[in-house]
Amino acid sequence: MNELHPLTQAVINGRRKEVPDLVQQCLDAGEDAKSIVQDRLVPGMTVVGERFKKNEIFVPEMLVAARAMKEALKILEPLLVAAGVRPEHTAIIGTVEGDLHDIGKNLVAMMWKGANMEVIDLGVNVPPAKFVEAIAQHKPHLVGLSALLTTTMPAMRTTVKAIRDAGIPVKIVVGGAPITREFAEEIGADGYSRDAGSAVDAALELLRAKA
Amino acid sequence: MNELHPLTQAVINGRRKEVPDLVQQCLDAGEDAKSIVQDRLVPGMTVVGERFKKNEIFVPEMLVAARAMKEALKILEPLLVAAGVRPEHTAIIGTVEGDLHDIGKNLVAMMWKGANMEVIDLGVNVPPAKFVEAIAQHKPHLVGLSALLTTTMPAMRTTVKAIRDAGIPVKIVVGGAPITREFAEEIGADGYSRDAGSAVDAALELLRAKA
Amino acid sequence: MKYTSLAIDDPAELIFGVAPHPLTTREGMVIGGGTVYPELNFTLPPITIDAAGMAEVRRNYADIIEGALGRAAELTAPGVVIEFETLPPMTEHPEWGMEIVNILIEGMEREKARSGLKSVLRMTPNDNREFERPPLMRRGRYWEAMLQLFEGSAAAGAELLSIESVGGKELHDEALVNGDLAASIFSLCILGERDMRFLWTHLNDIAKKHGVYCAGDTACGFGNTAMVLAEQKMIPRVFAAVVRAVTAVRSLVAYECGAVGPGKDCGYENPILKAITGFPMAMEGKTSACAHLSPMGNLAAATCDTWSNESVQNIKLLGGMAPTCYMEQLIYDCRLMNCARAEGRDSARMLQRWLVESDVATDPQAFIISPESSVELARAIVGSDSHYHAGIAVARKAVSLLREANAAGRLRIAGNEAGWFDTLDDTLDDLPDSEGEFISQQLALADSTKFIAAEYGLT
Amino acid sequence: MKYTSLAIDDPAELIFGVAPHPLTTREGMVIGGGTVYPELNFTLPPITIDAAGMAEVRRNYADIIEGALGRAAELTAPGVVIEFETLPPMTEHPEWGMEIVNILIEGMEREKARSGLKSVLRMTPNDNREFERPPLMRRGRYWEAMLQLFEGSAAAGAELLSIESVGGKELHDEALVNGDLAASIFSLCILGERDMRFLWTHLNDIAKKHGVYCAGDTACGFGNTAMVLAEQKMIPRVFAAVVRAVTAVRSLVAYECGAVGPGKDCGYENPILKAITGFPMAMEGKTSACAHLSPMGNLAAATCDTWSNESVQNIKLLGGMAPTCYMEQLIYDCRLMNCARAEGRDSARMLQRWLVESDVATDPQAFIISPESSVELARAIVGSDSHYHAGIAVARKAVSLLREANAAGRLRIAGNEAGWFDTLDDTLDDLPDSEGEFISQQLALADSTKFIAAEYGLT
Ligand code: B12
Ligand code: B12
Ligand code: SF4
Ligand code: SF4
Ligand SMILES: [Zn+2]
Ligand SMILES: [Zn+2]
Ligand SMILES: [Zn+2]
Repeated sequence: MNELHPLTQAVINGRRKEVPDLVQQCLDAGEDAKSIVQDRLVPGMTVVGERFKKNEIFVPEMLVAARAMKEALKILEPLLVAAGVRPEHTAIIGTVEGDLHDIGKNLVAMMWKGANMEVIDLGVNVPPAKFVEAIAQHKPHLVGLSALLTTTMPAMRTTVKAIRDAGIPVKIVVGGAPITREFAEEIGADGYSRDAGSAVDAALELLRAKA
Repeated sequence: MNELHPLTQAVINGRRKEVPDLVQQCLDAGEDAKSIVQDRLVPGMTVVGERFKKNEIFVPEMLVAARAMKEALKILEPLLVAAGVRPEHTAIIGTVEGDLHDIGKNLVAMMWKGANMEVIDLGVNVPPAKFVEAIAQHKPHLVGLSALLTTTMPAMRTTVKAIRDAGIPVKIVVGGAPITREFAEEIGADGYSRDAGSAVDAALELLRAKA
Repeated sequence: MKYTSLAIDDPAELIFGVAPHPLTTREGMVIGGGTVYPELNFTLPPITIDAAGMAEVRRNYADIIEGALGRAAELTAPGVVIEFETLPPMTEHPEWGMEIVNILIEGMEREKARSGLKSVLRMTPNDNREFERPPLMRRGRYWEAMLQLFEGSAAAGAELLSIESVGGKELHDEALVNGDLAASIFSLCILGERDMRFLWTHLNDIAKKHGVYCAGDTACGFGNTAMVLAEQKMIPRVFAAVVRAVTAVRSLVAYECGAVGPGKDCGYENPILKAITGFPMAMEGKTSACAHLSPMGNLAAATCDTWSNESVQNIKLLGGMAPTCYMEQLIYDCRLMNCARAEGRDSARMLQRWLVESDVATDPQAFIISPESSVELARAIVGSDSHYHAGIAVARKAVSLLREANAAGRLRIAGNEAGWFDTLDDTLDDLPDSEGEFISQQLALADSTKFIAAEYGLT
Repeated sequence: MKYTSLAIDDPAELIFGVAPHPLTTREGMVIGGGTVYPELNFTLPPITIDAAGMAEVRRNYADIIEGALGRAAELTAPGVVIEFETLPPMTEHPEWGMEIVNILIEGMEREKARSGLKSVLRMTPNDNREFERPPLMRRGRYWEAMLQLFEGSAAAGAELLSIESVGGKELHDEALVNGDLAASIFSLCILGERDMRFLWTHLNDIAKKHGVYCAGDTACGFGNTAMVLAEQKMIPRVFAAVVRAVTAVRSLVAYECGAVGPGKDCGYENPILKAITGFPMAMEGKTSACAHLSPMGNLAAATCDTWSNESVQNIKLLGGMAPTCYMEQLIYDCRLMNCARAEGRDSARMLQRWLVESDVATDPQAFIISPESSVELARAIVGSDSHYHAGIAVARKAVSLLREANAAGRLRIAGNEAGWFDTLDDTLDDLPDSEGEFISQQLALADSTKFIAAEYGLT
């Protein structure tokens, strides 16, 4: 395996405290904020994501890495904003109306963030109108809907319909324990994934298709 | 309980051999064929049907009664035909394409016959076109479709559609182990029943609604 | 009769997990060698199987095998039997059936490589011969396609061959709803026996050629149809129980032609066959409630070597896809039996007894396949000189066992069923001793539009 | 602490079917008195619950109760517990919940009249307080509506009151995904304890008023969330196992406030509570695979007094509607346990042992609720002087039991989990002895947008 950059390694190991110095070193060495994110941080989270997928580590370890990455972003974000750089993709995510389950949704949000997407989390029990409103406001590339109750699956259908009716072009990906690929197709979603690991692939696939 | 007519009683007890004489006595006493059917035979089968529904007797006993009734009809049918009398209702029944299960369908046919319907049984593995053809030919009031396989449920949908597309007004009732009321509604059937006992009620209800 | 004595004559030895003649798979699972294995069977949710739908069909089977084996590995199952029972179009178009066989075998190999999980495929092409009516039993496109699928799957690595063959069934449904035991014996012991012999001789050739096993058949379309009809209160339970006893005579023929087990799950007659042949048997009971309700949910496990769920659609339950959930349930059932067995013979025997006591008094069909009854019924069969006589003998034995148990209060029988004992005995008394005479009688009564005598070698 | 000693201190006596303090229902079912009863729970297929949809909702519940009880009667169950766990709109609109309660009670009475089947209704309104975020725990429309539904159903004849209360959960999900044991103890033993005491004091008043029983609560949103996350490999199993042990401290509070069992099915901490209180407990395991997979499918049965399927949608399986199929499976599971019990103490003890041996070595969560571990953990709790200290003590005990078992090879732990023992012990070592200090620490760390300290009587 290739030698990894110390910053990448620090993210992987979740050594949060070392991160600010390492970021500073990169900046001092003339790397720009965008390439630090893309070439140092994201590869770290990718390794972590892979390890998680292979069941080598657990979510707590992954969150430690995510927090280390956040530490870096704290420094880099003002620079990115100043340079007019935004994460390549924006996503909105939420649990549909009537449903309070959010652990699964939160994990998906975390994975998406790890893949360097900007994620706006609308929380739980989100009415269709609120999704539509947020889409109009943030113009995301992707919307993620979560439902864990069989009795809120109809609300997922209603939400997809409301978004389509609003006429804003956006890819919708759905998930949650009772959701199947068939149901996703039936209600007109663009994508489905059965767990957080594959949620990143599902999102990237849709975003590529779009591009 | 009221004293039952000896012919009615013979049907109930399945005493087939006594039936011809008893029918002859009725005819000799001036009863016409139609009223013998309606007032002597059908009430017998109704009692048998009730006993069956209450789990007092089994199908074999019910079939013995049905055979006794058939014995009577053998004598009465020519008279009915001569007088231009037909059973009040005609039904067509069959198992849908791809499906060979027929015990359930046969029991429903038997129960419908017991309720004095004329029943044309198209057998098993019946393609939609054959149903449509038979409907055009026999002009039934009712069509019964049976399916026992989850993988022939789509064929049931196709069959209902073919019948509707053909534009002949007829009531469709469906059944079989994997069929639910929801599915029946979804594919546009008029009725559903979950067992042979209630299949008669389901049929009569639809036929009354029609009348 | 090939078998003239019993392989197991002590009911205590007619027990789960152990068979006198165990069977070893290529990967080293020893069925009947001391471990009960889960046997999973599954089917499609409501979708159409045609050329256009095959992509979805494939996806279903791929998901099923991945999910179910993944769970089996997590629960460290000692090995699993996967049964692929085809749906009609998959036998009619053997190339479709083979696509799925390959998907399953690939899935099994992948899991083996990942986690070391052992598994073996039981291939059960469905018997389409009835699609023509009256059916051609020994020729025609349905027969050809079916053999082709057997051959292809044996070559592809399906190590256990099974079928739920339909020979004789054309007349049996009628026999059941009429409560006609004579016609039932004709269907099972005359027509069924001849068809089984013809069919299984062919299957044995295929198995030999590819170095795989003939596992076994089931008189499902007879005995289980009776059971379901009895469960629905359409026919008396005592009649269904006697029919079950007679089905053993038909299913036995597979073993006479070279099958070595494990007998097919839905053959509730299997305990009788295990006593006769000593081969391991699949059974199903409470954990096949997904496929049909049963009056012997525990008792059926008392003698099993693999434990099956019979069939479950690939639909989503709250806990996961249904085949995965049922895999879990089967594994826990097996773990319990294997724990008792691990503690020794006496412990296993104790659990066997509870499994039996759980149901034996509650239903005549349960009673009839208890280890005790099974051994007696088996004895009636091996003591007969022909399949016809075996059918009569086992039916007579069944009636008398039921009668005695009822009289002794060891069995609960509904009030409207008791009269059936005399009816059944009368029927048996009236049967001629001569098989030829019986055949002539029945041929005269049978609906000739429904079956072709020549297809059974009768004329 | 109300309980300072154990009701059961011998693991052999912590066994299915028998509790030191059994409970007798109006119809004479004696739960914990020697018979294990099936407990059926069910839910809707995908449909909307609103005023327009209520006709279909009603039809579903009417069909469920008719089908499932009909089957229970056919299988001559000695009695059944029916659990009605509401879905959110049914608690939000208590009049909808009450419609269903009445449908169920009518169905139960009808079956009783028809076949004599005994049954009892466990009413479990779901806890909607979280719908407001941060939640109001002691007031507001969700609280009012919930109490109204409890009151109404007790009056209508629901004899067992239960809930899966959520107090403390606002912070616990976060604790789980962070693997943060300190935050977990804060959620369970500080926040949870206070909310339970408030809530169950109210429920006890309702129960007394209507002459019904407070049955019990479960830390489902804590312990089962951990279990599901561990099953999905999101968090380590050893961590989930330690959290399970701590949940017992929270669930205990219901009994301190007057509950008498049977404890709620999904409370896998129930064996610990049975050891402490001597009240009967519901459990669920392999036959709740329809609702969630489980690493202790058999072991969970070792100590149960009612045996549950947790939840199944009213969808059609090949064998019938799913609730009916699951009723059958539960009944056979219970029959086996009751057979062993009927043979006497030693036999029951033997089956209990196999149920335990089946799973105990395969998973830390199974290990932690085995009768042996449960008694030890129970002892750690009753030996403590406060719920906070009990939480620490039971967690410490759990870690040490797991560590020893792993070292002795009596328990298999995945390679990437072993490091967690030290992490957990370190966390426990760092906890202050003073509850007040702990509370201040945790309040400082907690996300104040997520919960309102005053709703727990903390300020
Ligand atoms: C934890 C839990 C709870 C917790 C919720 C905590 C929380 N903050 O979320 C609590 C205790 C509060 C709870 C409450 C209830 N619950 Co609950 N709950 C569960 C449980 C045990 C686990 C869910 C979970 O978090 N899983 C772990 C996560 C990681 O998995 P996940 O959610 O499936 O998410 C993964 C994927 O689905 C996917 N995914 C999820 N969302 C999305 C979105 C996108 C865009 C994508 C791409 C992917 C994706 O990726 C995720 C990560 O891999 C399930 C059981 C089960 N088998 O699922 C029941 C379950 C969902 N609950 C159920 C019920 C009935 C309820 C209650 C109604 C209980 C009651 N009567 O009081 C209430 C309802 C509250 C409400 N209004 O929503 C039932 C649902 C039955 C039904 N009819 O549908 C279940 C199935 C339990 C059961 N077996 O009966 N529950
Ligand atoms: C008997 C039986 C057979 C017999 C059929 C005999 C016959 N002549 O019908 C045989 C052995 C031939 C057979 C074959 C097969 N079967 Co089959 N069979 C059954 C079984 C055990 C019982 C069906 C039955 O007769 N029940 C008794 C009758 C009285 O009940 P019923 O059919 O439900 O009918 C009642 C009601 O549904 C209703 N009703 C029925 N029709 C109608 C119509 C109307 C208009 C109305 C109002 C009401 C109504 O009233 C009836 C009387 O109360 C079921 C199991 C089950 N749980 O149902 C499987 C079952 C239906 N078979 C199954 C399968 C898979 C098969 C095979 C494909 C097996 C194989 N792999 O070889 C083949 C397919 C053959 C084919 N192409 O159709 C599966 C279906 C799985 C799936 N994917 O859907 C089942 C569910 C078994 C299982 N548990 O897996 N089978
Ligand atoms: S009932 Fe079951 S076992 Fe019998 S033919 Fe049908 S699928 Fe096969
Ligand atoms: S997981 Fe089961 S037990 Fe727990 S809250 Fe949800 S429904 Fe209730
Ligand atoms: Zn079968
Ligand atoms: Zn089968
Ligand atoms: Zn629960």
